[in-house]
Amino acid sequence: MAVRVQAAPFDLGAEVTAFAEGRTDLGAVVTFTGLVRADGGATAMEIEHYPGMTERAIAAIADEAARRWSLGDVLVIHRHGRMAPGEAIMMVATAARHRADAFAAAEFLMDYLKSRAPFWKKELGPDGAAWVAAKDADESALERWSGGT
Amino acid sequence: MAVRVQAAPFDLGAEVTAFAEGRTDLGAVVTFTGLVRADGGATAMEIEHYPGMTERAIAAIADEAARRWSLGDVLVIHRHGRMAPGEAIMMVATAARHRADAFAAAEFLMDYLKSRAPFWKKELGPDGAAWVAAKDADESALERWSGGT
Amino acid sequence: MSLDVLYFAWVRERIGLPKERVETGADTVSGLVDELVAREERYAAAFADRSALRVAVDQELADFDAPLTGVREVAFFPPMTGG
Amino acid sequence: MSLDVLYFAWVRERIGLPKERVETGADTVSGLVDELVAREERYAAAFADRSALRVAVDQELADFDAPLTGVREVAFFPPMTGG
Repeated sequence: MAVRVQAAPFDLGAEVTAFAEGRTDLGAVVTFTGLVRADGGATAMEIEHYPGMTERAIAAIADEAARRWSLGDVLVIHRHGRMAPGEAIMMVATAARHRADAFAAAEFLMDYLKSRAPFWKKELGPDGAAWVAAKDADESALERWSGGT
Repeated sequence: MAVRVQAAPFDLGAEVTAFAEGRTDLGAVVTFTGLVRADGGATAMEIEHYPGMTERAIAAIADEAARRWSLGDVLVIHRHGRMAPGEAIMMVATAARHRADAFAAAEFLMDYLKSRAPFWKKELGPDGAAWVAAKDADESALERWSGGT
Repeated sequence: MSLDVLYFAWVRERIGLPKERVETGADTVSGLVDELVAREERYAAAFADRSALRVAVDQELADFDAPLTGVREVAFFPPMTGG
Repeated sequence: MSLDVLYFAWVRERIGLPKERVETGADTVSGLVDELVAREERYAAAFADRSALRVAVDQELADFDAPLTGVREVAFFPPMTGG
Protein backbone atom coordinates (compact mmCIF):
# COMPACT_ATOMS: atom_id res chain seq x y z
CA MET A 1 0.00 0.00 0.00
CA ALA A 2 1.39 3.42 -0.94
CA VAL A 3 0.08 6.92 -0.20
CA ARG A 4 1.73 9.99 -1.69
CA VAL A 5 0.77 13.63 -1.16
CA GLN A 6 2.76 15.94 -3.38
CA ALA A 7 2.75 19.24 -5.24
CA ALA A 8 4.53 17.84 -8.29
CA PRO A 9 2.64 16.33 -11.23
CA PHE A 10 2.74 12.54 -11.45
CA ASP A 11 3.18 10.36 -14.50
CA LEU A 12 -0.11 8.51 -14.71
CA GLY A 13 1.11 6.06 -17.36
CA ALA A 14 4.23 5.17 -15.39
CA GLU A 15 2.25 4.78 -12.15
CA VAL A 16 -0.32 2.49 -13.78
CA THR A 17 2.41 0.45 -15.45
CA ALA A 18 4.39 0.01 -12.23
CA PHE A 19 1.30 -0.81 -10.17
CA ALA A 20 0.78 -4.58 -9.90
CA GLU A 21 3.78 -5.10 -12.21
CA GLY A 22 5.24 -8.56 -11.81
CA ARG A 23 2.29 -9.86 -9.80
CA THR A 24 0.72 -13.05 -11.11
CA ASP A 25 -1.84 -13.46 -8.34
CA LEU A 26 -3.99 -10.49 -9.36
CA GLY A 27 -6.60 -10.53 -12.09
CA ALA A 28 -8.06 -7.05 -11.82
CA VAL A 29 -6.69 -3.52 -11.60
CA VAL A 30 -8.98 -0.48 -11.35
CA THR A 31 -7.73 3.09 -11.51
CA PHE A 32 -9.49 6.38 -11.03
CA THR A 33 -7.93 9.65 -12.10
CA GLY A 34 -9.37 13.06 -11.22
CA LEU A 35 -8.69 15.84 -13.71
CA VAL A 36 -9.02 19.62 -13.51
CA ARG A 37 -12.00 20.74 -15.59
CA ALA A 38 -12.10 24.14 -17.28
CA ASP A 39 -15.67 24.73 -16.05
CA GLY A 40 -16.96 28.23 -16.76
CA GLY A 41 -13.62 29.27 -18.21
CA ALA A 42 -11.67 28.27 -15.11
CA THR A 43 -7.96 28.83 -15.69
CA ALA A 44 -6.48 27.01 -12.73
CA MET A 45 -7.22 24.97 -9.64
CA GLU A 46 -5.51 25.49 -6.31
CA ILE A 47 -5.63 22.78 -3.70
CA GLU A 48 -4.87 23.47 -0.07
CA HIS A 49 -4.30 20.62 2.34
CA TYR A 50 -3.47 19.97 6.00
CA PRO A 51 0.11 18.68 6.10
CA GLY A 52 0.45 15.97 8.70
CA MET A 53 -3.21 15.10 8.83
CA THR A 54 -3.51 14.44 5.10
CA GLU A 55 -1.30 11.36 4.82
CA ARG A 56 -2.73 9.97 8.02
CA ALA A 57 -6.34 10.44 6.88
CA ILE A 58 -5.67 8.84 3.49
CA ALA A 59 -3.82 5.91 5.05
CA ALA A 60 -6.76 5.32 7.41
CA ILE A 61 -9.17 5.28 4.44
CA ALA A 62 -6.91 2.88 2.51
CA ASP A 63 -6.60 0.62 5.57
CA GLU A 64 -10.37 0.51 5.88
CA ALA A 65 -10.66 -0.46 2.19
CA ALA A 66 -8.12 -3.25 2.73
CA ARG A 67 -10.19 -4.50 5.68
CA ARG A 68 -13.42 -4.53 3.69
CA TRP A 69 -12.21 -6.12 0.47
CA SER A 70 -9.62 -8.66 -0.56
CA LEU A 71 -7.00 -6.43 -2.16
CA GLY A 72 -3.56 -7.22 -3.49
CA ASP A 73 -2.41 -3.60 -3.51
CA VAL A 74 -3.63 -0.02 -3.14
CA LEU A 75 -2.10 3.23 -4.36
CA VAL A 76 -3.30 6.77 -3.64
CA ILE A 77 -1.59 9.88 -5.03
CA HIS A 78 -3.09 13.31 -4.33
CA ARG A 79 -1.59 16.61 -5.37
CA HIS A 80 -1.83 20.01 -3.72
CA GLY A 81 -0.90 23.45 -4.98
CA ARG A 82 -1.77 24.95 -8.35
CA MET A 83 -2.67 22.99 -11.46
CA ALA A 84 -4.05 23.77 -14.91
CA PRO A 85 -7.19 22.42 -16.65
CA GLY A 86 -6.55 18.93 -18.01
CA GLU A 87 -3.94 18.13 -15.37
CA ALA A 88 -4.40 15.15 -13.07
CA ILE A 89 -5.29 16.12 -9.51
CA MET A 90 -5.10 12.67 -8.01
CA MET A 91 -5.38 8.98 -8.69
CA VAL A 92 -6.26 5.80 -6.88
CA ALA A 93 -5.42 2.29 -8.02
CA THR A 94 -6.67 -0.97 -6.56
CA ALA A 95 -5.64 -4.51 -7.45
CA ALA A 96 -7.48 -7.69 -6.54
CA ARG A 97 -8.00 -11.25 -7.69
CA HIS A 98 -11.48 -10.39 -8.90
CA ARG A 99 -12.98 -7.30 -10.45
CA ALA A 100 -15.81 -6.78 -7.96
CA ASP A 101 -13.35 -6.16 -5.10
CA ALA A 102 -11.16 -3.85 -7.17
CA PHE A 103 -14.13 -1.75 -8.34
CA ALA A 104 -15.81 -1.53 -4.94
CA ALA A 105 -12.58 -0.56 -3.18
CA ALA A 106 -11.77 2.14 -5.75
CA GLU A 107 -15.24 3.67 -5.42
CA PHE A 108 -15.03 3.51 -1.63
CA LEU A 109 -11.62 5.23 -1.66
CA MET A 110 -12.95 7.99 -3.92
CA ASP A 111 -16.08 8.56 -1.84
CA TYR A 112 -14.04 8.88 1.34
CA LEU A 113 -11.18 10.89 -0.16
CA LYS A 114 -13.74 13.39 -1.47
CA SER A 115 -15.13 14.30 1.90
CA ARG A 116 -12.92 12.83 4.62
CA ALA A 117 -9.39 13.74 3.52
CA PRO A 118 -8.35 17.34 4.31
CA PHE A 119 -8.14 18.94 0.87
CA TRP A 120 -9.88 22.10 -0.27
CA LYS A 121 -10.22 23.17 -3.87
CA LYS A 122 -10.24 26.74 -5.11
CA GLU A 123 -11.13 27.52 -8.69
CA LEU A 124 -9.47 30.46 -10.43
CA GLY A 125 -11.38 31.89 -13.36
CA PRO A 126 -12.39 35.02 -15.20
CA ASP A 127 -14.40 36.27 -12.19
CA GLY A 128 -11.64 35.67 -9.68
CA ALA A 129 -11.13 32.85 -7.20
CA ALA A 130 -13.82 30.80 -5.49
CA TRP A 131 -13.67 27.91 -3.04
CA VAL A 132 -15.41 24.86 -4.42
CA ALA A 133 -18.41 24.03 -2.25
CA ALA A 134 -18.88 20.51 -0.93
CA LYS A 135 -21.84 18.76 -2.52
CA ASP A 136 -24.61 17.08 -0.56
CA ALA A 137 -24.20 14.21 -3.02
CA ASP A 138 -20.64 13.66 -1.82
CA GLU A 139 -21.77 13.37 1.77
CA SER A 140 -24.65 11.04 0.93
CA ALA A 141 -22.33 8.91 -1.22
CA LEU A 142 -20.78 7.73 2.05
CA GLU A 143 -24.05 6.26 3.25
CA ARG A 144 -23.93 3.36 0.84
CA TRP A 145 -20.85 2.03 2.65
CA SER A 146 -22.27 2.22 6.16
CA GLY A 147 -24.12 -1.09 5.96
CA GLY A 148 -20.83 -2.94 5.51
CA THR A 149 -20.01 -4.71 2.26
CA MET B 1 -15.01 5.82 -28.81
CA ALA B 2 -12.41 3.23 -29.79
CA VAL B 3 -12.57 -0.56 -29.82
CA ARG B 4 -9.52 -2.66 -30.59
CA VAL B 5 -9.28 -6.44 -30.78
CA GLN B 6 -5.72 -7.61 -31.25
CA ALA B 7 -3.24 -10.41 -30.59
CA ALA B 8 -0.38 -8.05 -29.75
CA PRO B 9 0.27 -6.81 -26.20
CA PHE B 10 -0.74 -3.21 -25.55
CA ASP B 11 1.09 -0.54 -23.59
CA LEU B 12 -1.23 0.14 -20.67
CA GLY B 13 0.66 3.22 -19.51
CA ALA B 14 0.67 4.76 -22.99
CA GLU B 15 -3.02 3.98 -23.50
CA VAL B 16 -4.00 5.51 -20.17
CA THR B 17 -1.85 8.58 -20.83
CA ALA B 18 -3.30 9.14 -24.31
CA PHE B 19 -6.89 8.57 -23.16
CA ALA B 20 -8.61 11.88 -22.35
CA GLU B 21 -5.33 13.69 -23.06
CA GLY B 22 -5.91 17.34 -23.89
CA ARG B 23 -9.54 17.25 -22.74
CA THR B 24 -10.50 19.94 -20.24
CA ASP B 25 -14.19 19.04 -20.01
CA LEU B 26 -13.68 15.74 -18.19
CA GLY B 27 -13.13 15.35 -14.48
CA ALA B 28 -13.02 11.59 -14.10
CA VAL B 29 -11.25 8.71 -15.83
CA VAL B 30 -11.75 5.11 -14.73
CA THR B 31 -9.76 2.22 -16.12
CA PHE B 32 -10.06 -1.50 -15.63
CA THR B 33 -7.28 -3.89 -16.62
CA GLY B 34 -7.68 -7.67 -16.64
CA LEU B 35 -4.49 -9.65 -16.00
CA VAL B 36 -3.60 -13.31 -16.47
CA ARG B 37 -3.34 -15.02 -13.08
CA ALA B 38 -1.03 -17.97 -12.46
CA ASP B 39 -3.80 -19.87 -10.66
CA GLY B 40 -2.87 -23.45 -9.80
CA GLY B 41 0.47 -23.10 -11.54
CA ALA B 42 -1.08 -22.01 -14.85
CA THR B 43 1.65 -21.23 -17.34
CA ALA B 44 -0.33 -19.51 -20.08
CA MET B 45 -3.75 -18.32 -21.15
CA GLU B 46 -5.11 -18.76 -24.66
CA ILE B 47 -8.04 -16.69 -25.80
CA GLU B 48 -10.13 -17.64 -28.80
CA HIS B 49 -12.54 -15.17 -30.34
CA TYR B 50 -15.04 -14.84 -33.18
CA PRO B 51 -13.49 -12.50 -35.75
CA GLY B 52 -16.14 -10.27 -37.25
CA MET B 53 -18.61 -10.66 -34.43
CA THR B 54 -16.17 -9.57 -31.71
CA GLU B 55 -15.69 -5.93 -32.72
CA ARG B 56 -19.40 -5.61 -33.45
CA ALA B 57 -20.44 -7.05 -30.08
CA ILE B 58 -18.02 -4.82 -28.17
CA ALA B 59 -19.10 -1.73 -30.09
CA ALA B 60 -22.74 -2.50 -29.28
CA ILE B 61 -21.89 -2.79 -25.57
CA ALA B 62 -19.93 0.47 -25.66
CA ASP B 63 -22.80 2.21 -27.49
CA GLU B 64 -25.21 1.03 -24.83
CA ALA B 65 -22.92 2.40 -22.10
CA ALA B 66 -22.78 5.75 -23.92
CA ARG B 67 -26.61 5.78 -24.05
CA ARG B 68 -26.96 5.07 -20.34
CA TRP B 69 -24.34 7.44 -18.95
CA SER B 70 -22.93 10.82 -19.84
CA LEU B 71 -19.50 9.85 -21.15
CA GLY B 72 -16.78 11.91 -22.77
CA ASP B 73 -14.94 8.92 -24.18
CA VAL B 74 -14.74 5.13 -24.05
CA LEU B 75 -11.88 2.79 -24.96
CA VAL B 76 -11.96 -1.00 -25.06
CA ILE B 77 -8.92 -3.13 -25.96
CA HIS B 78 -9.19 -6.92 -25.81
CA ARG B 79 -6.47 -9.35 -26.81
CA HIS B 80 -6.75 -12.86 -28.22
CA GLY B 81 -4.15 -15.59 -28.66
CA ARG B 82 -1.62 -16.74 -26.09
CA MET B 83 -0.43 -14.71 -23.12
CA ALA B 84 1.65 -15.34 -20.00
CA PRO B 85 0.74 -14.85 -16.31
CA GLY B 86 0.99 -11.18 -15.37
CA GLU B 87 0.22 -9.98 -18.90
CA ALA B 88 -2.75 -7.71 -19.54
CA ILE B 89 -5.64 -9.46 -21.30
CA MET B 90 -7.78 -6.41 -21.84
CA MET B 91 -8.62 -2.96 -20.63
CA VAL B 92 -11.52 -0.56 -20.62
CA ALA B 93 -11.32 3.17 -19.97
CA THR B 94 -14.20 5.57 -19.44
CA ALA B 95 -14.10 9.33 -19.11
CA ALA B 96 -16.88 11.54 -17.80
CA ARG B 97 -17.46 14.89 -16.12
CA HIS B 98 -18.26 13.13 -12.85
CA ARG B 99 -16.95 9.99 -11.23
CA ALA B 100 -20.27 8.20 -10.77
CA ASP B 101 -20.80 7.98 -14.53
CA ALA B 102 -17.23 6.87 -15.23
CA PHE B 103 -17.38 4.13 -12.57
CA ALA B 104 -20.81 2.83 -13.51
CA ALA B 105 -19.98 2.72 -17.22
CA ALA B 106 -16.71 0.87 -16.61
CA GLU B 107 -18.44 -1.74 -14.45
CA PHE B 108 -21.23 -2.12 -16.99
CA LEU B 109 -18.70 -2.59 -19.81
CA MET B 110 -16.87 -5.26 -17.82
CA ASP B 111 -20.03 -7.14 -16.87
CA TYR B 112 -21.16 -7.27 -20.50
CA LEU B 113 -17.73 -7.97 -22.00
CA LYS B 114 -17.40 -10.95 -19.63
CA SER B 115 -20.44 -12.76 -20.88
CA ARG B 116 -21.71 -11.08 -24.05
CA ALA B 117 -18.58 -10.61 -26.15
CA PRO B 118 -17.42 -13.74 -28.02
CA PHE B 119 -14.18 -14.63 -26.22
CA TRP B 120 -13.28 -17.98 -24.70
CA LYS B 121 -10.40 -18.52 -22.29
CA LYS B 122 -8.33 -21.66 -22.06
CA GLU B 123 -5.87 -22.13 -19.21
CA LEU B 124 -2.65 -24.04 -19.83
CA GLY B 125 -1.08 -25.56 -16.74
CA PRO B 126 0.78 -28.52 -15.32
CA ASP B 127 -2.24 -30.81 -15.91
CA GLY B 128 -2.75 -29.74 -19.52
CA ALA B 129 -5.26 -27.34 -21.04
CA ALA B 130 -8.75 -26.56 -19.77
CA TRP B 131 -11.45 -24.19 -20.99
CA VAL B 132 -12.41 -21.69 -18.30
CA ALA B 133 -16.03 -22.26 -17.29
CA ALA B 134 -18.43 -19.33 -17.23
CA LYS B 135 -19.47 -18.41 -13.70
CA ASP B 136 -23.06 -18.06 -12.58
CA ALA B 137 -21.91 -14.87 -10.87
CA ASP B 138 -20.98 -13.38 -14.24
CA GLU B 139 -24.44 -14.03 -15.63
CA SER B 140 -26.19 -12.68 -12.55
CA ALA B 141 -23.94 -9.60 -12.60
CA LEU B 142 -25.90 -8.50 -15.66
CA GLU B 143 -29.16 -8.39 -13.73
CA ARG B 144 -28.21 -5.25 -11.83
CA TRP B 145 -28.25 -3.30 -15.10
CA SER B 146 -31.65 -4.48 -16.27
CA GLY B 147 -33.62 -1.96 -14.24
CA GLY B 148 -32.02 0.92 -16.13
CA THR B 149 -29.74 3.36 -14.39
CA MET C 1 -30.42 -23.57 -48.56
CA SER C 2 -26.79 -23.57 -47.55
CA LEU C 3 -25.04 -21.59 -44.86
CA ASP C 4 -21.77 -21.34 -42.96
CA VAL C 5 -21.73 -23.01 -39.56
CA LEU C 6 -18.97 -21.98 -37.13
CA TYR C 7 -17.84 -23.66 -33.93
CA PHE C 8 -15.77 -22.14 -31.14
CA ALA C 9 -13.90 -23.30 -28.04
CA TRP C 10 -14.76 -26.85 -26.89
CA VAL C 11 -17.58 -27.11 -29.44
CA ARG C 12 -14.95 -26.65 -32.15
CA GLU C 13 -12.69 -29.20 -30.47
CA ARG C 14 -15.42 -31.84 -30.12
CA ILE C 15 -16.65 -31.47 -33.66
CA GLY C 16 -13.10 -31.24 -34.92
CA LEU C 17 -13.40 -28.28 -37.26
CA PRO C 18 -13.88 -24.52 -36.94
CA LYS C 19 -16.24 -23.98 -39.86
CA GLU C 20 -18.15 -25.84 -42.50
CA ARG C 21 -20.62 -25.20 -45.30
CA VAL C 22 -23.91 -26.94 -44.47
CA GLU C 23 -26.84 -27.76 -46.75
CA THR C 24 -29.98 -27.66 -44.64
CA GLY C 25 -33.74 -27.89 -44.93
CA ALA C 26 -34.28 -26.67 -41.36
CA ASP C 27 -36.44 -23.66 -40.54
CA THR C 28 -34.78 -22.81 -37.23
CA VAL C 29 -31.46 -23.11 -35.43
CA SER C 30 -32.93 -26.02 -33.45
CA GLY C 31 -33.83 -27.83 -36.66
CA LEU C 32 -30.28 -27.31 -37.92
CA VAL C 33 -28.89 -28.78 -34.71
CA ASP C 34 -31.20 -31.82 -35.07
CA GLU C 35 -29.80 -32.41 -38.56
CA LEU C 36 -26.19 -32.08 -37.36
CA VAL C 37 -26.76 -34.39 -34.38
CA ALA C 38 -28.20 -37.04 -36.72
CA ARG C 39 -25.03 -36.99 -38.82
CA GLU C 40 -22.30 -38.30 -36.56
CA GLU C 41 -21.47 -39.05 -32.95
CA ARG C 42 -19.10 -36.10 -32.59
CA TYR C 43 -21.99 -33.71 -33.35
CA ALA C 44 -24.24 -35.56 -30.91
CA ALA C 45 -21.51 -35.22 -28.28
CA ALA C 46 -21.05 -31.49 -28.91
CA PHE C 47 -24.78 -30.76 -28.80
CA ALA C 48 -25.68 -33.21 -26.01
CA ASP C 49 -26.61 -30.39 -23.62
CA ARG C 50 -28.03 -27.49 -25.60
CA SER C 51 -28.54 -25.45 -22.43
CA ALA C 52 -24.73 -25.36 -22.11
CA LEU C 53 -24.45 -23.75 -25.55
CA ARG C 54 -24.95 -20.31 -27.00
CA VAL C 55 -25.77 -19.47 -30.59
CA ALA C 56 -25.16 -16.48 -32.84
CA VAL C 57 -27.08 -15.91 -36.07
CA ASP C 58 -25.29 -13.66 -38.55
CA GLN C 59 -22.96 -12.60 -35.74
CA GLU C 60 -25.69 -11.56 -33.31
CA LEU C 61 -26.57 -13.56 -30.19
CA ALA C 62 -29.81 -15.46 -30.79
CA ASP C 63 -31.99 -18.26 -29.42
CA PHE C 64 -32.25 -21.84 -30.65
CA ASP C 65 -35.71 -21.08 -32.01
CA ALA C 66 -34.40 -18.27 -34.24
CA PRO C 67 -35.54 -18.70 -37.88
CA LEU C 68 -32.96 -19.44 -40.57
CA THR C 69 -34.64 -17.59 -43.44
CA GLY C 70 -32.07 -15.45 -45.21
CA VAL C 71 -29.37 -16.37 -42.71
CA ARG C 72 -25.79 -16.71 -43.96
CA GLU C 73 -23.89 -17.71 -40.84
CA VAL C 74 -24.71 -19.61 -37.64
CA ALA C 75 -22.20 -20.08 -34.84
CA PHE C 76 -22.26 -22.41 -31.82
CA PHE C 77 -20.13 -21.97 -28.73
CA PRO C 78 -20.08 -22.30 -24.94
CA PRO C 79 -20.93 -19.33 -22.69
CA MET C 80 -18.39 -16.56 -23.22
CA THR C 81 -15.57 -15.99 -20.76
CA GLY C 82 -13.90 -12.78 -21.89
CA GLY C 83 -12.92 -9.74 -19.89
CA MET D 1 -3.54 25.47 28.74
CA SER D 2 -2.24 26.53 25.37
CA LEU D 3 -2.60 24.82 22.03
CA ASP D 4 -2.07 25.37 18.31
CA VAL D 5 -5.15 26.42 16.37
CA LEU D 6 -5.06 25.98 12.59
CA TYR D 7 -7.38 27.41 9.94
CA PHE D 8 -7.82 26.22 6.37
CA ALA D 9 -9.47 27.39 3.14
CA TRP D 10 -11.97 30.23 3.63
CA VAL D 11 -11.76 29.97 7.41
CA ARG D 12 -8.06 30.82 7.10
CA GLU D 13 -8.87 33.69 4.72
CA ARG D 14 -11.56 35.20 6.95
CA ILE D 15 -9.48 35.00 10.09
CA GLY D 16 -6.43 36.15 8.19
CA LEU D 17 -3.88 33.66 9.44
CA PRO D 18 -3.15 29.95 9.03
CA LYS D 19 -2.11 29.15 12.56
CA GLU D 20 -1.82 30.67 16.00
CA ARG D 21 -0.93 29.72 19.53
CA VAL D 22 -4.00 30.13 21.76
CA GLU D 23 -4.23 30.31 25.54
CA THR D 24 -7.59 28.84 26.54
CA GLY D 25 -9.57 27.88 29.59
CA ALA D 26 -12.18 26.01 27.53
CA ASP D 27 -13.05 22.37 28.18
CA THR D 28 -14.30 21.59 24.68
CA VAL D 29 -13.86 22.69 21.09
CA SER D 30 -17.14 24.59 21.36
CA GLY D 31 -15.84 26.49 24.37
CA LEU D 32 -12.69 27.38 22.43
CA VAL D 33 -14.80 28.68 19.53
CA ASP D 34 -16.83 30.82 21.99
CA GLU D 35 -13.61 32.39 23.26
CA LEU D 36 -12.33 33.06 19.71
CA VAL D 37 -15.66 34.56 18.60
CA ALA D 38 -15.59 36.92 21.59
CA ARG D 39 -12.18 38.24 20.53
CA GLU D 40 -12.76 39.98 17.23
CA GLU D 41 -15.24 40.42 14.44
CA ARG D 42 -13.19 38.35 11.95
CA TYR D 43 -13.50 35.33 14.25
CA ALA D 44 -17.21 35.93 14.68
CA ALA D 45 -17.53 36.05 10.87
CA ALA D 46 -15.57 32.85 10.36
CA PHE D 47 -17.54 30.93 13.00
CA ALA D 48 -20.95 32.48 12.27
CA ASP D 49 -22.37 29.16 11.02
CA ARG D 50 -20.73 26.31 12.88
CA SER D 51 -22.75 23.74 10.95
CA ALA D 52 -20.78 24.84 7.87
CA LEU D 53 -17.49 23.99 9.59
CA ARG D 54 -15.56 20.86 10.36
CA VAL D 55 -13.05 20.39 13.15
CA ALA D 56 -10.03 18.15 13.67
CA VAL D 57 -8.51 17.52 17.08
CA ASP D 58 -4.88 16.38 16.98
CA GLN D 59 -5.33 15.70 13.26
CA GLU D 60 -8.38 13.47 13.61
CA LEU D 61 -11.89 14.55 12.59
CA ALA D 62 -13.90 15.36 15.69
CA ASP D 63 -17.09 17.03 16.90
CA PHE D 64 -17.49 20.47 18.42
CA ASP D 65 -18.20 18.86 21.78
CA ALA D 66 -14.86 17.03 21.79
CA PRO D 67 -12.90 17.63 25.05
CA LEU D 68 -9.64 19.58 24.94
CA THR D 69 -7.85 17.74 27.75
CA GLY D 70 -4.33 16.86 26.62
CA VAL D 71 -4.97 18.22 23.12
CA ARG D 72 -2.11 19.91 21.27
CA GLU D 73 -3.69 20.98 18.00
CA VAL D 74 -7.18 21.97 16.88
CA ALA D 75 -8.03 22.79 13.25
CA PHE D 76 -11.09 24.47 11.74
CA PHE D 77 -12.07 24.24 8.07
CA PRO D 78 -15.00 23.96 5.67
CA PRO D 79 -16.19 20.54 4.43
CA MET D 80 -13.45 18.88 2.43
CA THR D 81 -13.49 18.89 -1.35
CA GLY D 82 -10.63 16.62 -2.37
CA GLY D 83 -10.56 13.79 -4.86
